[in-house]
Amino acid sequence: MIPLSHSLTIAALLFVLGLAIILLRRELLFILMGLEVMFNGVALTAIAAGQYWNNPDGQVLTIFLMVVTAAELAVALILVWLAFEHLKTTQVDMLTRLKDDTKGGAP
Amino acid sequence: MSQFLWLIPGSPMLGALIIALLGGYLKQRHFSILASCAAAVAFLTVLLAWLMGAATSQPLQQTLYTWIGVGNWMPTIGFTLDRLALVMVSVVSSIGLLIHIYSITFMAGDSDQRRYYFFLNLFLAGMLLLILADNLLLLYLGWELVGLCSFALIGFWYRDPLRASAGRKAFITTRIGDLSLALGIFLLFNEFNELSVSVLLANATVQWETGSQMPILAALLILGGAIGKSAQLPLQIWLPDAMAGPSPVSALIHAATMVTAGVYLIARTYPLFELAPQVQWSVAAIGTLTIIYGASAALAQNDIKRVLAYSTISQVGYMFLALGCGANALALLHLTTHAFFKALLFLTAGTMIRTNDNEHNIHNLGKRGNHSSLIRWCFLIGAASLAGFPIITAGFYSKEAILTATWSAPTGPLLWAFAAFGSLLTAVYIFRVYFFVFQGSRSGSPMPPIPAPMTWSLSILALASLVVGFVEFPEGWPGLHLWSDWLRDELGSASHPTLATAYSLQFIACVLPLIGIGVALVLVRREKLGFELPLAAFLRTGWNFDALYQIILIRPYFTLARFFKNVEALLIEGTLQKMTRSGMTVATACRDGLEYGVLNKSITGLLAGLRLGHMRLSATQNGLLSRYALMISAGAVFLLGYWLW
Amino acid sequence: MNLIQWLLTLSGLALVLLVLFSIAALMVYGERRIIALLQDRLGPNRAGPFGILQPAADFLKLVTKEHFVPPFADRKIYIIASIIVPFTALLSFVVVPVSYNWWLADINIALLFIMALSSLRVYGIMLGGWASNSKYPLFGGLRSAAQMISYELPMGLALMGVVILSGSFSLVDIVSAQEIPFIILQPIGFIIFLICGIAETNRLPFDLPEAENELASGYNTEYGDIKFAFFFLGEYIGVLLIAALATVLFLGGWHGPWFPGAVWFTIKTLALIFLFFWLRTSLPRLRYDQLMHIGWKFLLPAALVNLMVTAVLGLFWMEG
Amino acid sequence: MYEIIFYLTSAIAVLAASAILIAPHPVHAALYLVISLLALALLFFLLGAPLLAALQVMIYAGAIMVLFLFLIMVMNLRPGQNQSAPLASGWKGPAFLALILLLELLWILNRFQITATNNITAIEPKAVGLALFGPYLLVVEVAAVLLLAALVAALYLSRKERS
Repeated sequence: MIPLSHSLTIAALLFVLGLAIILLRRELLFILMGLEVMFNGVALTAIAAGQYWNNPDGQVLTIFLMVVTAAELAVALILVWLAFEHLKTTQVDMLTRLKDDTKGGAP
Repeated sequence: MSQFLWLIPGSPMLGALIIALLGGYLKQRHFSILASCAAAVAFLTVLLAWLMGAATSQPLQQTLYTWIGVGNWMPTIGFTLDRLALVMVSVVSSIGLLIHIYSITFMAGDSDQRRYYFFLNLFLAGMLLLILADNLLLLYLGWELVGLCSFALIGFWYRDPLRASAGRKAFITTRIGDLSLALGIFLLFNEFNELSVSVLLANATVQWETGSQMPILAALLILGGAIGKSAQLPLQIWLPDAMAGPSPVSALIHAATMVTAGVYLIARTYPLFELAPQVQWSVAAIGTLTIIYGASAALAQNDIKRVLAYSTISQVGYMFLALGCGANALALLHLTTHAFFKALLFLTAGTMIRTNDNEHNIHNLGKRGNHSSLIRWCFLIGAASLAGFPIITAGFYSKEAILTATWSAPTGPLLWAFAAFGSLLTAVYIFRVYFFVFQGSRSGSPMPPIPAPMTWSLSILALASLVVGFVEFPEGWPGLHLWSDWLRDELGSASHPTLATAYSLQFIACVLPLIGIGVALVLVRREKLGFELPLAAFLRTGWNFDALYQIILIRPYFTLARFFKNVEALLIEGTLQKMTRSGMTVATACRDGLEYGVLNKSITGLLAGLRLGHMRLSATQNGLLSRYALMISAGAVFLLGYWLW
Repeated sequence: MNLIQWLLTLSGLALVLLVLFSIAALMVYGERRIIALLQDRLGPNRAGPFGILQPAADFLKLVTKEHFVPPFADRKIYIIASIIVPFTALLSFVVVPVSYNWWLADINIALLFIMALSSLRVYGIMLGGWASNSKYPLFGGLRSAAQMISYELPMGLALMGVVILSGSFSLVDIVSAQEIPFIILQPIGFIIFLICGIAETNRLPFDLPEAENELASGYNTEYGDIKFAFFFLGEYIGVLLIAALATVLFLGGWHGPWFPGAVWFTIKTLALIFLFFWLRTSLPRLRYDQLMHIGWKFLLPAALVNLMVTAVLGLFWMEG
Repeated sequence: MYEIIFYLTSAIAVLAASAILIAPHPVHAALYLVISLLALALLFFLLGAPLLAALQVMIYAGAIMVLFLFLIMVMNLRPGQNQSAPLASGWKGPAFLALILLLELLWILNRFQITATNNITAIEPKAVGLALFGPYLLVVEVAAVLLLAALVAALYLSRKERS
């Protein structure tokens, strides 16, 4: 049988990988993908825990996780699309319009 | 019935809101109909109250909800309908309805009807709220609403700067009155921590003994508010200029409702005035003085509406006189009759002005000469009732009752003399206008027919100003004394002189108007020949109170302001020069020695440190998303590590 | 799982694969024949008696074509895309019970399994359209993806009606629970399922994505040889799958008075397939916005209402 | 047999996830993500959550990732464009940080040694359904409202600028 700690380690691995993707990749879309990977890591922990205590709450949590990610991603993708259309780029390093203007000039 | 009470102020308020909010979708003609329906609903509810026996039953009470809950003080939106309120509400709503109907045609051509009817309805709602309010806070809300609407309606044609300034003038003078009323309310609240009228008055009569310092102060403050709103002597300058508004507005606001708000307030809080007899006498004194002022000023006016304005001031003076002599019921009676015949006069004047393309001057109106017979007759009835033509007009009964009541009040005969002279002058100035305007007119000339709503409202008002008086026959006469008995328990009864003097007073009261009419006839004929009243110019400008206030109020205010300005300028430069002249060396010494040496270095050092810190911190805001993510995860890692460690 | 069982299952799989391919080939031929007859012309009758070998001829032609991948296309995805479509359709036949004990597998979430695979089907078409790296296939791919997603929703909800009545996801239980075929209890469900099925498999009147006149056969424009055959096959196996599912879920699978189960199953499926072909000849193609309009504003609400009604009735009927 | 499949699929899932790190082209990265999602679906199935496995494939791989691909295709991102190198400069700092986080998580896991494991018993969709509409009914409503909000936001943000 699969010990709980094994599936949890896999979930942790996925989580960290997602974080790494977010930190390393410079594209908006990749950051969203990294986010998805992290969410899936969490989903795996929920399922494994649900299985370990043998009650459906784990799966209920995962369903709601999916609902939240779907809702969040729908809006995020459109924002990326708008950024791409108006600012002509999805490079994170270029999107710095909100930065604090140290020259003291009006933004 | 008590659950419908909210409908009386509520329906005009609702009408106003609908006109304001949904007005965009309605066409011009819908506004007038909607506003009149709202006023009609209010009037019908009042009628329903009468039918359901509100006149005889206990005062109806309805509280909607607690307005502001502060600690244990919970002022509520509550309405009480006792007999005083019932009279006032029926007067206000009936005249309000008639004027709404009248203004359907009067304002037909106007392009800005939405604003007009919004404020008209809001005014009606405010007035009804003021009457029905069971606590002073709600009363004050109605008071302010009425003030606002009168300002908006006077300055309705705001494009003409003159009318706009008239609106502002009205608003400022009434504000002074409202201020003193507010202070009065604060004082009362401070004393009794309670604002509902009945409870307040009960505590006041118990705790305060008559003539002591507190009730006098409170009564004076409330009197100030009443004077401001009812345009009595010190604060009456705004009423003649308020004629800048449309005639139905002047009819509604400056004849029937707003000016009577002060009278209602004093009638409502009369136990307070009884606690301060000196203040009560001063009310009577102010009343008489205003009577003389109004009557004499009206004598010399050429503009028909200004005549009526000054006559309103003097008639309200009568009401204040009655209140001063403790005859509250009679004041209320005069208020009612006055509301009807003055509204009639204003509306007829309005129709005449409209048909003669806005001609206000009575001489030219007279020269033009063509007036329809209805207008002629209505004006005659109104004038007769105003002058107090004996037996047939309502004005006679109410004015005569006040005159007899003043006789037996403290310093009664003196007050009576002034009042009687005032009534003589009233007859003179109103019939002077009548003879000027209608003397040579060939009645029956081809006049454009007056539209139906106007004729209806005029005829009802004419009928009312004849019939209403029969409610209260003079002392000793066979007729019924319905009015005073009905209001006896609520407003107290007036003191009556002995029967003999009463008969003589009544005889004089009958004779005076007739003499007045005769004098008016002679005066008109002489004036047509070019004779001018002595000091007419002085009277025409209303004893040029405006110039008076200009001198005693406005000019000193500006001089004071200028004085402070140069004082301030003087002071600052002065000290600086003084300092520099004597302490120049000290200043330079500390500048380069202390300042450069220690102060500047430390400051610049601090500045440099700040700028450096700023640079470091702003790096965290350089907009790089991944930098933010890195910091977040670093924080998480650090926390986790710390927790694990 | 010893060796023999492995061999048995593998041979069973191979048999089913062969049967499915032959049926698909026959369907291609059948469709062209029937459409021709409905439009009173003859249709293919040259290759073999009555043109029965026509599909074999087509298949051979396609197989022998050069395995060509357009240079500007994204090589890997170009090849994978053509495999996904037939793969998902074939895989979902695993759970379809042909007759009383003729099925490959009976998993308790069979219906979910089928729906999952049908949602994967989108990838095949979308990636196919995108990988060929030219405008028309891209638009074709995007349009069909949007269409399939929006019709997947009502289909799922319509199936839920059946699940409520039968109380389980596995197709075998559903068929055994159908004393009265569910089409009578679930008429709306059946209609919605059929419409969505047509849309899922991009059949007329929903075949806008590969509408010849606009997008030059949509996503599989760049596909020539065996890969085009896969797409083509995938489509027909999809049609077969939808027909089979409809019979299993709504028409009572193998239940039937006289003939044995399998015969009833084939009769019902063939009838439905004939319906598909019939639709192809008679209905005009829908515009894209009409397509979306029907999907979202008509089918989805209808499916939701149907689900609610069955849930309520189911509740009483179950308890009662 | 069972464990082999489990560890194999989890390896696939992790590898696919790490492939996203290096994949130059967004579509390839998206496909790797789809692969890892499908592998996870299988893991869910193996961990006794059949409903979730199907839902994962249907919703995650079937709908969300299609949305993703849809966007990538519409935005027509080509690797040739101003794509910066997959691993931007200065990637050592964050990578090191992620490593520390991993070590911490692992340390937590084996610090709390989870005892024996019971055998995998599949939790029926029926049980999940009962839980979903039993104690968690309110949360279902809230989720519905959330989805509505997202729908409205999406519609609003993506509408064409009319006049």
